Formats: sequence, structure tokens, C-alpha cells
Amino acid sequence: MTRYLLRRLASTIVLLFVMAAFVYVTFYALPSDPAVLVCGKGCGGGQLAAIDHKLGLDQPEYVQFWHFLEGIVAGRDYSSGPDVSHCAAPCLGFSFQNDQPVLSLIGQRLPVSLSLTAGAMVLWLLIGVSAGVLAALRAGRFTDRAVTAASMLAYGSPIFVSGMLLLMLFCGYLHWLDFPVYVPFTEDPAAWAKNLLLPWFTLAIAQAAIYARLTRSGMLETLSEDHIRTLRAYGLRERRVVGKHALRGTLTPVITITAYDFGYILVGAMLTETLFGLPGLGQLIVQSSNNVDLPVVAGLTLVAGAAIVVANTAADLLYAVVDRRVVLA
Amino acid sequence: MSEPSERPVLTVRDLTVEFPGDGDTALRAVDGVSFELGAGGALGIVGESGSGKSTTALALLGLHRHSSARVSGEILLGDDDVNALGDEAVRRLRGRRAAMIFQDPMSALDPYYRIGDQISEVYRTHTGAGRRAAWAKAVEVLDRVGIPDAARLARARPHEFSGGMRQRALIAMALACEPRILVADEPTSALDVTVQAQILDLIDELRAETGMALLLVTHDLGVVSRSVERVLVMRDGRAVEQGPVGEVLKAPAEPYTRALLDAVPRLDGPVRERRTPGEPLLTVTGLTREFRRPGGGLRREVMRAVDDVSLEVRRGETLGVVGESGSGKTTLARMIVRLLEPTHGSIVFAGQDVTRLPERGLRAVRRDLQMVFQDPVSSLNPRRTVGDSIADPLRVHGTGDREALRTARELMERVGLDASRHDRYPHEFSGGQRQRMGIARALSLRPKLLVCDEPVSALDVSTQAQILELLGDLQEEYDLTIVFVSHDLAVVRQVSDRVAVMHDGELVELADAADLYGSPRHEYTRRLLAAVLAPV
Amino acid sequence: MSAELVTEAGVSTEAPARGRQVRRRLRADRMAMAGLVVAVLMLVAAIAAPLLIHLEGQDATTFHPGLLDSARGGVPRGSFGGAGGAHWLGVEPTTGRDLFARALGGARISFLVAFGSLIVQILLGIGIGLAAGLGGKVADSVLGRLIDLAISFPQLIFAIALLAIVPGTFPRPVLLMLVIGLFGWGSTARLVRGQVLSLKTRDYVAAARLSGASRTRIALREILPGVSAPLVTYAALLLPSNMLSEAGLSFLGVGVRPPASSWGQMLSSATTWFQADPTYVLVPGLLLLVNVLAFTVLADGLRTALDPKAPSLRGGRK
Amino acid sequence: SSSDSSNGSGSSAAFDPHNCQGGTLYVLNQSDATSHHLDPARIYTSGGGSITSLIFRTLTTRHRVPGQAGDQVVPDLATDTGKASDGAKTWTYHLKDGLKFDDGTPITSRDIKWGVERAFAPELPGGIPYLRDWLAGGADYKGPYKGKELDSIQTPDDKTIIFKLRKPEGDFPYVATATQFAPVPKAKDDGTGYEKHPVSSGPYKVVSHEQDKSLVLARNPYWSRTLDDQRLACADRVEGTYGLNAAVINQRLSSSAGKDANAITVDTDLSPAELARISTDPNLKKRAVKGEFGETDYIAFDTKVKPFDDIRVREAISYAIGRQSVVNAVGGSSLAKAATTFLPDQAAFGYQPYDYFPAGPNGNAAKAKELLAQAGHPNGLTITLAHRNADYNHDGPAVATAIQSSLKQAGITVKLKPYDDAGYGDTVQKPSTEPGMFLATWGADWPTGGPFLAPIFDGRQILKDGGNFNASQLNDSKVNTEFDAINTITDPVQARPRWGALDATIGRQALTVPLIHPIYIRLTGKNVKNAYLDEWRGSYDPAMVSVK
Ligand SMILES: Nc1ncnc2c1ncn2[C@@H]1O[C@H](COP(=O)(O)OP(=O)(O)OP(=O)(O)O)[C@@H](O)[C@H]1O
Ligand SMILES: Nc1ncnc2c1ncn2[C@@H]1O[C@H](COP(=O)(O)OP(=O)(O)OP(=O)(O)O)[C@@H](O)[C@H]1O
Ligand SMILES: [Mg+2]
Ligand SMILES: [Mg+2]
Ligand code: NI
Repeated sequence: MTRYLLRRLASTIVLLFVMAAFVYVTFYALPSDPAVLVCGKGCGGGQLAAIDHKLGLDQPEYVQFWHFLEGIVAGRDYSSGPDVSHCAAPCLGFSFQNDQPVLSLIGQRLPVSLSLTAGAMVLWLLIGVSAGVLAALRAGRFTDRAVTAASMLAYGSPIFVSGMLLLMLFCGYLHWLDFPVYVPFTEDPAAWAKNLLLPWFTLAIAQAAIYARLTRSGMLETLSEDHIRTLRAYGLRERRVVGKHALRGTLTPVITITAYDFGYILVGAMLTETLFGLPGLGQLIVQSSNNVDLPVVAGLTLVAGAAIVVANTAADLLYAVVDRRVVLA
Repeated sequence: MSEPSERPVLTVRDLTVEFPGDGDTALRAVDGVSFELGAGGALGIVGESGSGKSTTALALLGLHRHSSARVSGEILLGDDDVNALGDEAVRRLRGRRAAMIFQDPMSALDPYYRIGDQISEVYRTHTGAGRRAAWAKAVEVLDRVGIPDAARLARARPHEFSGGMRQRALIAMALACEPRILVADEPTSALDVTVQAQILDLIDELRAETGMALLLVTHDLGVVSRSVERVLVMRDGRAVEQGPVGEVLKAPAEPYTRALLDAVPRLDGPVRERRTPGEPLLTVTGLTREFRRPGGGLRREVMRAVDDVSLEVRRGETLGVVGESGSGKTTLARMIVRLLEPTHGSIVFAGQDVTRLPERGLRAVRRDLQMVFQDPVSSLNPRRTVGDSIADPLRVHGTGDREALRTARELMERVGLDASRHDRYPHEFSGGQRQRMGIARALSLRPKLLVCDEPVSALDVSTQAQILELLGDLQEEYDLTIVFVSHDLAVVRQVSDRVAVMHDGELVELADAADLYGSPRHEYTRRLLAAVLAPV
Repeated sequence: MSAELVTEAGVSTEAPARGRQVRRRLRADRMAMAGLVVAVLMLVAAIAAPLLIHLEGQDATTFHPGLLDSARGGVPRGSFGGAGGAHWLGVEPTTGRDLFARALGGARISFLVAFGSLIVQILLGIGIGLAAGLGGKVADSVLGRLIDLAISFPQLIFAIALLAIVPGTFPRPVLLMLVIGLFGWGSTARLVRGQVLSLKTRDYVAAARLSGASRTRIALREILPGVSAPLVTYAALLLPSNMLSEAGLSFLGVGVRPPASSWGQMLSSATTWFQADPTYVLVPGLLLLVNVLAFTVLADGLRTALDPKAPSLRGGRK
Repeated sequence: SSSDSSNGSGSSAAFDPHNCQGGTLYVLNQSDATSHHLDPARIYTSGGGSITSLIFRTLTTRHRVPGQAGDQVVPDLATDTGKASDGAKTWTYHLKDGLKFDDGTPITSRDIKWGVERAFAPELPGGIPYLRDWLAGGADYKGPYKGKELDSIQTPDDKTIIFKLRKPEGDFPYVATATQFAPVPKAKDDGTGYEKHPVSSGPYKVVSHEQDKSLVLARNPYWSRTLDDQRLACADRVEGTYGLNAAVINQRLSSSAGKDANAITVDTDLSPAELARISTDPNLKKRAVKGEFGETDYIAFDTKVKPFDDIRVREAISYAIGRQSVVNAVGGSSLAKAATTFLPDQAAFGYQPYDYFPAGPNGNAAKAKELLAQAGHPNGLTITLAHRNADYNHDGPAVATAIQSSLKQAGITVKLKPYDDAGYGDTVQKPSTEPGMFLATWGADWPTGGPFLAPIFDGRQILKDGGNFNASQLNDSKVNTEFDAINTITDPVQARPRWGALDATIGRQALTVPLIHPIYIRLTGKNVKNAYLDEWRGSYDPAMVSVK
């Protein structure tokens, strides 16, 4: 276990390093000059050079990359005019367009993304798993077909369409809900939930489609296994056979995928966040790549990678806890 | 063993089970079978693979419900007709009136829950007992079936149990509800002979103690003759013969039964005539293979699958290798053909040290060194025609396409296959036919040494007999030297000149077949031999 | 991201059934056949797009200012987005370009991008998956990491950034193919690797080794065919997923470039028009939806048809 | 002179400035209303901006009235719009009495000087370029943090501030509306950290600001209407939400449910689709405020690149353009007017109508072909049009494809060459990388002809290292001399006809093809009153609207 974690940690670090290098190499192929973007309209040559110097863009690229790595381990200093401001380790860089360390930018937006992802996850699990179980138990019959059709429909509509339709329907026409605005949980939990309802559903519908299909096939497979036959041969009630034994076997892979999806959506719910104006990580990545805010994009890519790797590791650990037969290697 | 009493606990009349096929065809897996089983009695159902034994057994507990199978006829468990009752009523009968144990104990238990919990769950379902009482009952029955330290091991999950222990746990589960009849579908087929003997003993004891009836499904005539009073022989879904074990097996009325009996290799049959051994073809010295155990602590444990084995195979002879599951037979066989790298030791084949030859250098040697595998399913590529599969080795060695195919067809004829079916795919053939193809492929390069790893274990007795005979003929014809690996002592005895016995990776005894079976020297060999069951 | 999940538990890694049988089963599956027919029709329509557009007598780039109500934001005059004899599906708001021509032209690009990226994904997936599965311990651990990397790489993030910075002169459909393909091969590779690891323990592979066959021969003749069945199913799922990826990228403003159109690009620029000119949204929306459905249903059918648990495939081991 | 508004307000009830106090005003925006930074040195908005002018007062400001009078510059912190001397090379301002920051400390001329000086620091980039160009010694100045002052700004006493310029600039009062001319107390300045706690001189102080997410403003107790005749500051509180989707903003404003009834937007215009919808809804139509901002969207040529060095080719293209398609492409006649002059059609710029190459709404293909034949291209011509890959600036694919479609009728094949959004400016603003023909837009920083024409046509403003807007690279000494002459005029009214005449002269050379002058239409929430779009910025003013 410890050994497994250590190995996983080591490989994660290597992975992130490769990722960082990749991100840097790619972004230095940029045709546009970040200094110009910081500088604004009608920025002259002398001032550009000064900004270049301040951003460290006048140094060779490998030196910049080195400083970036150094910052992660030891922190970095940046001139703030009269003084220097310190970006403490782990410093993922400093956004000059925002005048903030990348990590604190990410930190500010993390709660939004967490709220969105966690809520949506609960919903998609509830909807997806119950629909899938239902479909499996009624395999081949009307309910099964209905679930299958609905899930394909949901899977086939892009989020920006389904989200927009939900938004216009519930807020624009029916007025059942106000247009969503993010309210922090700590401020007003009720308003938090109410405002996130639509984004949650938008995200959950698309995901639930996948989970329903996953659960259905898993359930059918488990139900055909020998140990289920044993339980039936010993007269266990069908409810118990399905609800306890078959579900357990079905949910195990679902758990892994859920953890994986959680990590992925946490940083990757760009469409939903853009559509609903939620100031989360996905929106940040869209904003900063539009602004060519290199440090933020690079930092976010790394954090995203890390989040997904951590989620995957968590999934594996969870799997080992749920299924004692699994040996972590 | 108690004598059968008047009132039958189980009466089956005209049982028929059909499975709808791909088109309009329906497969009649069980066809008008009738039999009775008295209280405390024991009935065996035997027959070839696919004859409908398991289908019958499952029907007894109504386990075909909600599947595609159509069941008709009468199944009376006591006074209740399983076919006529509602789902809920049948559910109540299961476990309580009749309990069932299955062939593959590995997958018959829910991997996620503790064994004690699974047993107490069944117990509570039928008795409504409290958690505590049920747990106590679970520990009690586990203890009864001989699980050591039952109170502790009740907390284990199935994967922590060995196969024999799992089968015991399943019997314990059956025992918990004190059923009137125990249906056992091949309860020991997946187990080693020594473990098989223990399990059969256990079932005997329990019958004597509780007076429950036994319905034993098996393909093994030895098991039948040892454990039941009456036997029913099935063929293609029909009951061809029925009667007391002694009578049926001693003087079968049906030719089918006769053939079945004849095909069973026996420990007391004639030993094969010892050939004059030639010079050593293969010499193995100190051969050892280590595997790392997965998981474990920081320093991984190493296990020796084959431990310091030295032997020699002479030209023209057949060397049998026997041993229980996990004793290292396959590992040894694969090292001999260099599919596995030995950790230590050396292999000298036809005067050449091939121990460390790289894959490239091996190509020439490989022509002379071939292998037949145990599993006819996985030994043929499902996506290549059988003709191609047989011809491939020739092609690799540079024979032209046409010529290779021609040879392949000849070989097919030789091993008793219809050569015109060379462009079919493996799934269109039966297990025995596939095994013939495996042999044809191995022979295509005209090897000197043929290593057969359990070539007949996956086949039923009659097919097994045919294949063994074929191997014997080919040995003559092709001047083959054979290493024959099997867990079945009787089979090995029938084909081998000399026999090696393996135990925990070590070679415990190596002797001429007659000597080894006649006067085994090693304690382990004796134990093995004692556990073998013979029909009648 | 999604197709990967569908497959995760969906595609079995068992040895698959044979072609004839598969075709028979597939033919018996009405849903799958419907999916196949629709998919093929769409493909044919996309390939024959220039012909069909010529038949209508329009093209995809000419503006028709006269068909629009300029004072009302450039919405097409007439009902159903100006649909009629001249413009079968009406015209696009603000430009007056012919929607039928654009939808068909869009089909070409959508398919091109989806297939192109599929090919990249499959080739990389097979190459790296095979190499990892067959290449021995070191290769497997290095390539295994690489596969992890590809899977855990935040694809969309990077795709957005990359598409935003690559010079506008680079052909967009090719770039989209590369981006979607290069960031999406991980799960294919994982599937192939898993399949290879399971197949290579089969005895027929050992038999091939015994016959002296080279590694390449084993990989190509013995292993690859066994990988192909789950791969086909997976590809049928990847295709619509690639189409949706392209639509998502278009929505975020980094999709194909005008005057070219793709369904995703049309849909994303149409979303705001769904009240003022519903036809404009419905055309690409339905096309995309129907296509995704067709391929998903087809994949489903394939999976069932290839299911090793089907009765006639029951193996001999007792 | 602040409250004589009559048109454009959203509510039917009459607006009374004396009773408008109270309530919370909500601002729904796509991006941060202060261009990400709440530091006056880093903000680039004209006329003091909208949200920023709630926090920062400047030496002068725009006149907050509807219609053409809104193009005037008026005093804000200063007592007048500045006294010119030395031929408009020296400008002197005096501060009003009683001015205070939001912490009660008095505002002095040194605070204004500090505010201007710090805008030169490389740590605080992003402000207007004019300071560096105009102020004597500005080109080499690196800001005050290293201890160096800018000597061309003098503060002889607490109330007086004098600016010395490099050359005559009659428009200096307009530049003094920029937030760089807002006071910044040196004691509170910590460089890049200042925007986290900027000191307010305007009606509101900052309660909280989260970049690209939100802004909350509350009343500044040291501000009053008696000290500031330019802002009404009706609402008690202003709450901004940023990062919203444009369609969602407009949908919220049109629904006007709950708090959205009190909402405005300062960066989101109605899109064509929404316009189409609103045109059928009289209630919404009432709340749609329409206005103009001096802007021209045009095709720029580099006359150093073939075939655009030939005036006949440029003329042919001018003739071939179908402006109706272009107008439609940006949303139809409600959102744009066809343009034939470079100067916008507003009096403040000195607009003088002309149409030298009459193309009609759909282009004059015949005339274009004729000219092309004369220029030696009888079989048509293939050219490349560079454009941005995003549409929001009117220099994106929508306009480019419209041009492509209309030039095709004249036998001109246009290849499109998109540039990424961020890199486009870089490319077209450097003579060495500039494409021969590209889409450009030009908006006025303030409503006079000078800033509209000089960067585009003044030969001395050709900047080799980038930041060049003189795309045609016109360097005509007669034109240059006229620029200098008009720049010495300090009365804008006198300067106007001269600008108009200059534009009409340059127009003959077909150096650009003017396409459209955009029109802005924005919605407000249903409770919002006194929302009018001023001509200076083309946007309504949060300092003037009321939710009561
Ligand atoms: N669920 C099923 N669907 C279709 N056919 C089935 C099914 N189960 C069994 N069969 C078929 O019914 C026949 C009898 O099968 P059964 O499993 O009863 O044989 P068996 O005698 O137990 O053989 P073995 O010794 O191999 O276990 C076989 O041909 C088998 O293929
Ligand atoms: N690749 C491997 N990795 C780790 N352990 C292995 C491997 N192959 C075999 N073993 C272990 O080596 C031991 C001997 O295995 P082997 O397959 O040789 O036994 P066998 O005698 O052929 O048994 P069976 O009768 O079950 O086939 C077993 O404990 C097995 O688990
Ligand atoms: Mg059976
Ligand atoms: Mg073995
Ligand atoms: Ni514009």
C-alpha cells in the first residue's frame, strides 16, 4: 500500500514534469507576444522591453522553464512596483494580467468548480444508476427501451444546446428559477443550491446517460454470474439478490469511473461554466487562453493533470477497499 | 449410510427442458427424464458432456425460471410441484427443502461479502433468526464441515479460501437450513484427487448424520461408484439406463454405458509395453523456475514453481508427469519447450544446450520441439481457419503457401478430421476435434519431441480415449518422443513408459510405470494413488 | 471523454465471434440496422454533397442580402427560415447563405474531422497499445505511463489553448483532426493494451511462438485480429464522440473556420437564434443528434453481436 | 447642467433626478467592467469610463447628457477644462475646493501628478499611450517608484498642476478625462497591490473586487453632488457580476425577473438574434437603448503591397463592395449603418459626407470590372483578405465572408486568412508583417477628428516596431502639415470643419474602404430609468441611471 502510493507519487511527478515541459514547449511556439497583451493599445518599443524584462520573457526559454520549476519547489519573487511580491512555494507562476499568483487564482475558483462537480455527481449517480438498474431488471422490455432511448438522446445533445434550452425554459419562459448566479455555500446554502440546480442538471443529464448504460450492462453481467445463481438457489429474496449482491458488483466499476470523472469535470466543465457564467476553473481556462495568459494556462493544465491523476489514484484505492480481491501493483 | 425409505423426497416425471435456438430451432437439452429419490437415498446422474445433467439439476430447484428455457413435466419435492408453484413458494423451498452445490466453487460465492455473512444471510432468510443467532449457526456449520478455526475464518472473504475450503463453505451453506435433499452438480470436478476424496467423505458423513438425500451429478464414474446407491445414465437429454450402481456399472445393459465404462482409464488395467529406450534426447539438470508473488511487502516474496528438477527423456519413450494442481507441471513443460525462461538449471536437447538460446537461435530447434496444449479453446486462434492454423508453422519455416495447405489437409486426415473443412473456424468444431487440430499443428513440422500438457483433461472420457489412442499411433508413425503431463494418474499410467511425480515444484519420484504404480516408494505418491477412485 | 467511459465497462475483452455469425446477428437487430442505414445514408450524402447542392442550385458561400429582414437583425424573411423551392432548408440569418448547402458541406467537414481524428486515435492507439502489450516489461512501463499521460491529460484545456495559438493559415480541419486525435488516443491504447495482454497469454500465441514465428508476425497475425472486434465497437462510439468534441470546440470559438461550416460550428452559432429562427437551430441540431444516435446504436448492436457470451460461442472447458 | 435627459429611459414613469436616490444597481457583464484592473493607471477607457468613473474622478470628464452635447468635455476635479499657453504646449489646471478622498484626506495636485507618473511604471502597464507621446520627457520615463519625478508635470501649490507637452495638443482637455488623471495618494500606493484597495475620489468606494468575477461598490461619504455636478450616483450600492454569457445577460435583462429588474450591462450589446426577437415585442423595444459611438469598420490596404499599390485596384474593390451584406453580417440596419467616409457621421468629428466610389447597397460589379481591366486584370483577380478569427470586433469572419461573397460578383476571388484573436493586432500593426488587405476597426478615444485621423494617416506615426495604425503607410507632407496646424487649435468647434475637409481629401486616394459605422443597442432592466447612450462612448452611464 505505502509502496504503491510511493510509486504512484513518483510516476505522478514524472508525469507532471513531462506535462509541464510539453505545455511550455507548445506555448513558446506562440506567435503572439504576451508582453503586448499586458501592455495594451499603442504600447511602444521601450515599454515593451521593460515589460518583457519584468515578465522574464527576455531570458532564454529553458531558463524560463527552469525558473518555473524552481518556483514550484521554492517560490519566486516578482516586482510589484515599489516592492517585490512573493509567490510562495508551490508557486505555479504569476499572472501578470491579473497580478496574482496562479495558485491563488485557482484557489478562488476551486470552490465553484467543486460545488458544480460534487452536486452534479450526486445527481448523475442517482439518475444514472437507478435508470440503469431499472433498465437491466426490465431488460428487453419497454422500460429498458425508454431508458436506452432517453440516454442516447441525452448523450447526443451537446451540453451547450441542452444547457441553453434548460436555461431558457426554466428561467426565461416558466420563471420557475432565477437565472443562476454563483452564491458561495458559506454565504447562503439554500441560494447556493438553488442557483446551481440548472448547471447541475445540465451536466448530470449528459453524464447520467453514460452511467445508465454502464450500470445496465454491468448489472446484466453481474446477474448472470455464478454467485448470483447460488444466492437464488438458496432462496434469497429477489430484492435482496438485486439490491445487495448484484448492485455491489455493478457499482464497483462505477465507483472507479466516478472518481475519474470527478477529477476530469472538476477542471473541465468549460462548456457548463461558460454557459452559466460560473466563475470556476473551466471558465478560467477559457478566459486565460483567450487572453493568452500563459502562466495561468500552464498552471491550470498542471493542476488539471494533477487533479485527474489524484482522482485516478483515489479511484484505485477505493476500488481496493471495495473489492478486497484487488491487489495494488 | 441409511437405506432408502418408502416415501420419495423427490419425484421427477417426464421432465423436458428446451432452449430456444438462434432461429426456430429449439434445443431439447432434457428429454422426458423420470426418476425418484427416496428419503436418505443417493442417486447419481452420469453421462457425457452436454448430455443434460446440469440442466436437469437446475430444473429441480426451479432455477430455469425467468430464463429462456421452457420446462415441462412434473418435479415433486415432497408434495410440492416445483413446476406448478408460484415464484415465492418456490423460493421458500430452495435451500430449505432442497439445497444445491455447484461445480466451480471459485465463482459460486459472492466475492464481496464475508463467508459467515453469506451463510447467515441464507439461514436468516429461511428461519427469521436474529443476526447473532445466524452468525453462531454459520460458525457452527463451518466448523461441522471441517473448516479449521471456523470462528475466525467465518470472517474471511471467498478469495482467501482454497478451492476445497470454498466447496466446504458451500456445503456448510447447504447444511445451515437442514434440507431434505442435497443436489450436487459436479462438486469435485474442479478439485484435486486428494481434496476430492475429503469432500466426498464429508458428504457421506453428513448424509449419515442428518439423513438427507443426495442427488449427485458427475461425469466421473469413479465418483459415482463410490458415493451413490442408484445411478441414472444420460445421453443427449434422455435417460438411457437406470438402476443400482453395482448392477449398472458391472453389467451395463446399454452399449452406451458399456462404452462409457470402457473408455475410463483404470489403475488396474494393463500397463503399456515398455519400449527399448534410445539415447537421451532431452536432459534437464537442476531446472528451477521462480515467480514473484504479486503484492506483498517491500521485499517481494519469491515462490519456486519448479524446484531443482533433473530428468532425462530418451528417444522414443513417453515420460509421464503427474502431480496435483499447482505442483509445477505446466511450468516444467513450458520450460522444456522454452516458452518460459528457467531461472536456474540447464536444458540440453539433442546434444545442444538450449537453455540460454535467444529467440532467433531457437527457431531451428523449435522444428524438433513442439507442444500440445490443455485447453482446446485457447490453443487455436478463433480468427484463423483451422487449415491456416495447421499450415502456419510450415509457412513460417518457408514452405510455400499451397504446399503448406496441402500438408495441413493431409495432417487433418491423419488425425481423423474431415480435410474438406479446412477453411472453417475453430468454433465450428467440438473440443475433441479441436484437440486433434492442436496435435496436427504440432506434428506439421515433424518434431522429435512432443510435449503434451494435459491434452485430454478438458475432454470427456470417450473423447479422451480416442485422443490417447491417436497419440499412441502417431508416436509409432512419426517416431515421437513424448512428455505427457497430466493430473490424472490413471491416464498417465496408460500411456507412459516412465512416470515422474511432482509435488510443490519438486520431483518426488521418477520410475518405470509398472514400478511406480505397483510399489510406490514416496509417501506422497502413495497418498495420491490411494485417493484415486475407480468405477466399481 | 464520454466514449471512453461508455467502453470502459462495455466492450468485453473476450474472444469475439466470427464474421458471418456477427453479420447475421447484426441483421436481426433492428435498432442496429436502422443505425447502420442512417449512418451510411449520412455518409453517402456527405460524400455526394457537391452533387446534391448542385441539384438544389445553390452554393454554401453566396450571401443573399435580399432574403433577409435587415431591420430585424437580419432574420430570414418568410416562415421556416425562408425555406422553399429555391432554398430547401431556408437560409442562414444575417448572411442569407443557403442552409441546405451549408448543412451538407458541414456534413463533409464533420465526418472528415471525426473520421480523421478517429484514424489518428486508432493508429496511435493500436501502435502504442500493441507495443506496450507486447514489448516486454520496460516498454510496457514506459508506454503504460505514456498512456496514463494521454488519458490524464486535460485534453479540452489543451485543445483550446493549442487551437487558439496555431497560426490561422494551418488548415483547420486537419488541425482539428490532429488535436482531437492526438489528445484522444489514450483510451484506445488502453483498450488495445488490455486486450493484447489478455490475448498474449492464449495458447495459440504460444503455439505460434513455438512454430518459430517472429514477433511482428505474431503481433499482426495472431494478436491484431483479436483486438479488432472490440476496436470496431469502440470506433463506432468514438466517431460520434469526436463529432461532439468538434461541436464543443466550435462553441468555444476554436472550431472550423468560415466560410467552411461544420455541424458543430453551425449549431454553436445557431444556439442564440432558437427563438427568432428555430429552423436555423433545428437543421444542424437534428443532424448531429441523429448521427450520434445512429452510431451509438450501431456500436451497441455491434457489441451485442460480438458478445462472446452468446450461446453458440460457449467454450468447451468444463 | 446634468439632468435634462428626455429620451431613451427604460421606464414609463418620469425621471426626477432629485428623487432618484436609493436602491442597488446591478451590472451584468461578460468581462470585468474595469478591464480586469481596478488601478487607474492600468485602465484604458475613454471619457473616464463607465464603472470606473463611479470610483475615480479625473481632471476633466465628458459631459453627461444625451445627444450631441455629450461629446463635450467638461471640468471634473478641475475648475475648468484647462488653460492653454505656449501655443497649446502648456496646460494649467486648478482644483476645486473641498475635494476629498474616501478616507477624508484632501485631494491635492500632487496626488494627480503621482497618478500620472505611476502610469509610466512598467509594473503597471495597460493605460493610454498619449502620456508617453505627449508629455515632455515621457518617452524615457520609467515611473516614480525608483524615485524619479517627471519634470514636465509641475505642482506649484496644492491646487495647481501644470503639464508641459512636447508639441502643441489642442485636445489635451480630452486626454485629461482618462483615469490616469485621477488622484492617487502616494502614501497608499503599493504598486501592483494598489488595485486591491484603490482610494476613491468618486461617489462610490470599493467594498470588494474579484477580478473577472464581481465588484461591489458602496457610497463614499466624502462625495456629494454639490462637489460633483457630473454624476447623479442615484443608487446606494452597485453590484457587478462578470463572466456571464452574452445571451444569458440579454435574456436576464429582457426577463427582468427579481433583481434583474434593476440591472444594466456595460459591455453587452443586443445580438442580431435578440434584436430579431425584440423587434416583435413593444415592451422590450422600449427598454432597448440605441446609441452611437464614433467608430468606423473598414478594409485597410498596405499600399506597399501589390496589387494594392495600384489605386485602380483599390477603387475597383471600393466599387465592388456590397455594404448591405456587410451590414447584415453584423446584424442588420439596426446595428450598423453603411459607411462611405472614414470619419464617423457625427458632428463632433467634423463629419463631411462624401461617396467617391458609389457602390450602392449591393456593389457595382460592372464599374469594378472596368477598373480592374484598366489596371491590367481583365480576367479578374485573386487577393487575400486577412481578418481576426473572432467576430465581436466587426473584423472577423462574418464581415470577411460577406466581402468575399460580394467581391466574387466583380470577378475578384478573395482568399480568407484568419489570424488568432490575440495575435491579430501584433501582425497588422507592424509594417513588416502587415498583410496587404485586412479588416480593421477604428474607434475614437474622444470625439474629435484628431485621434480619429492622425494615427491612421499621419506619416510621422508610422511605427516600425509595432503599434502602427497607419496601415496604408501614407506619408504625405501636405497632410502632415495640416495635422500640425489643426492640433494647435484649442477650440474644438473651430477645428471640426478642418478635420472634415482633411478626411474628404484623403478619401480620394481610396486608402481604405469604409464599411460600416456600428450602432449600439443595449437593454436595461425594467426598473432602470434615465438610461441613455451617450455619443462619446456609445453606452449608457451607470453614474446617471436610477433604479428608483
Ligand atoms: N442457458 C442455455 N441456453 C442454451 N443452451 C443451453 C443452456 N444451458 C445448457 N444448454 C445446452 O443444453 C445441453 C445440455 O447442457 P448441460 O449443461 O445440462 O450438460 P451437462 O451434461 O451438464 O454437461 P457437462 O458435463 O459438460 O457439464 C448442452 O447442449 C448445452 O449446450
Ligand atoms: N506466470 C506466473 N506468475 C506467477 N506465478 C505463476 C505463474 N505461472 C505459474 N505460477 C505458479 O506456479 C505454480 C505452478 O504452476 P503450474 O501452472 O506449473 O502448475 P500445474 O502443476 O500445471 O497446475 P495445474 O494442474 O493447475 O495446471 C502455481 O502455484 C502457480 O500459481
Ligand atoms: Mg454440467
Ligand atoms: Mg497446468
Ligand atoms: Ni466595431
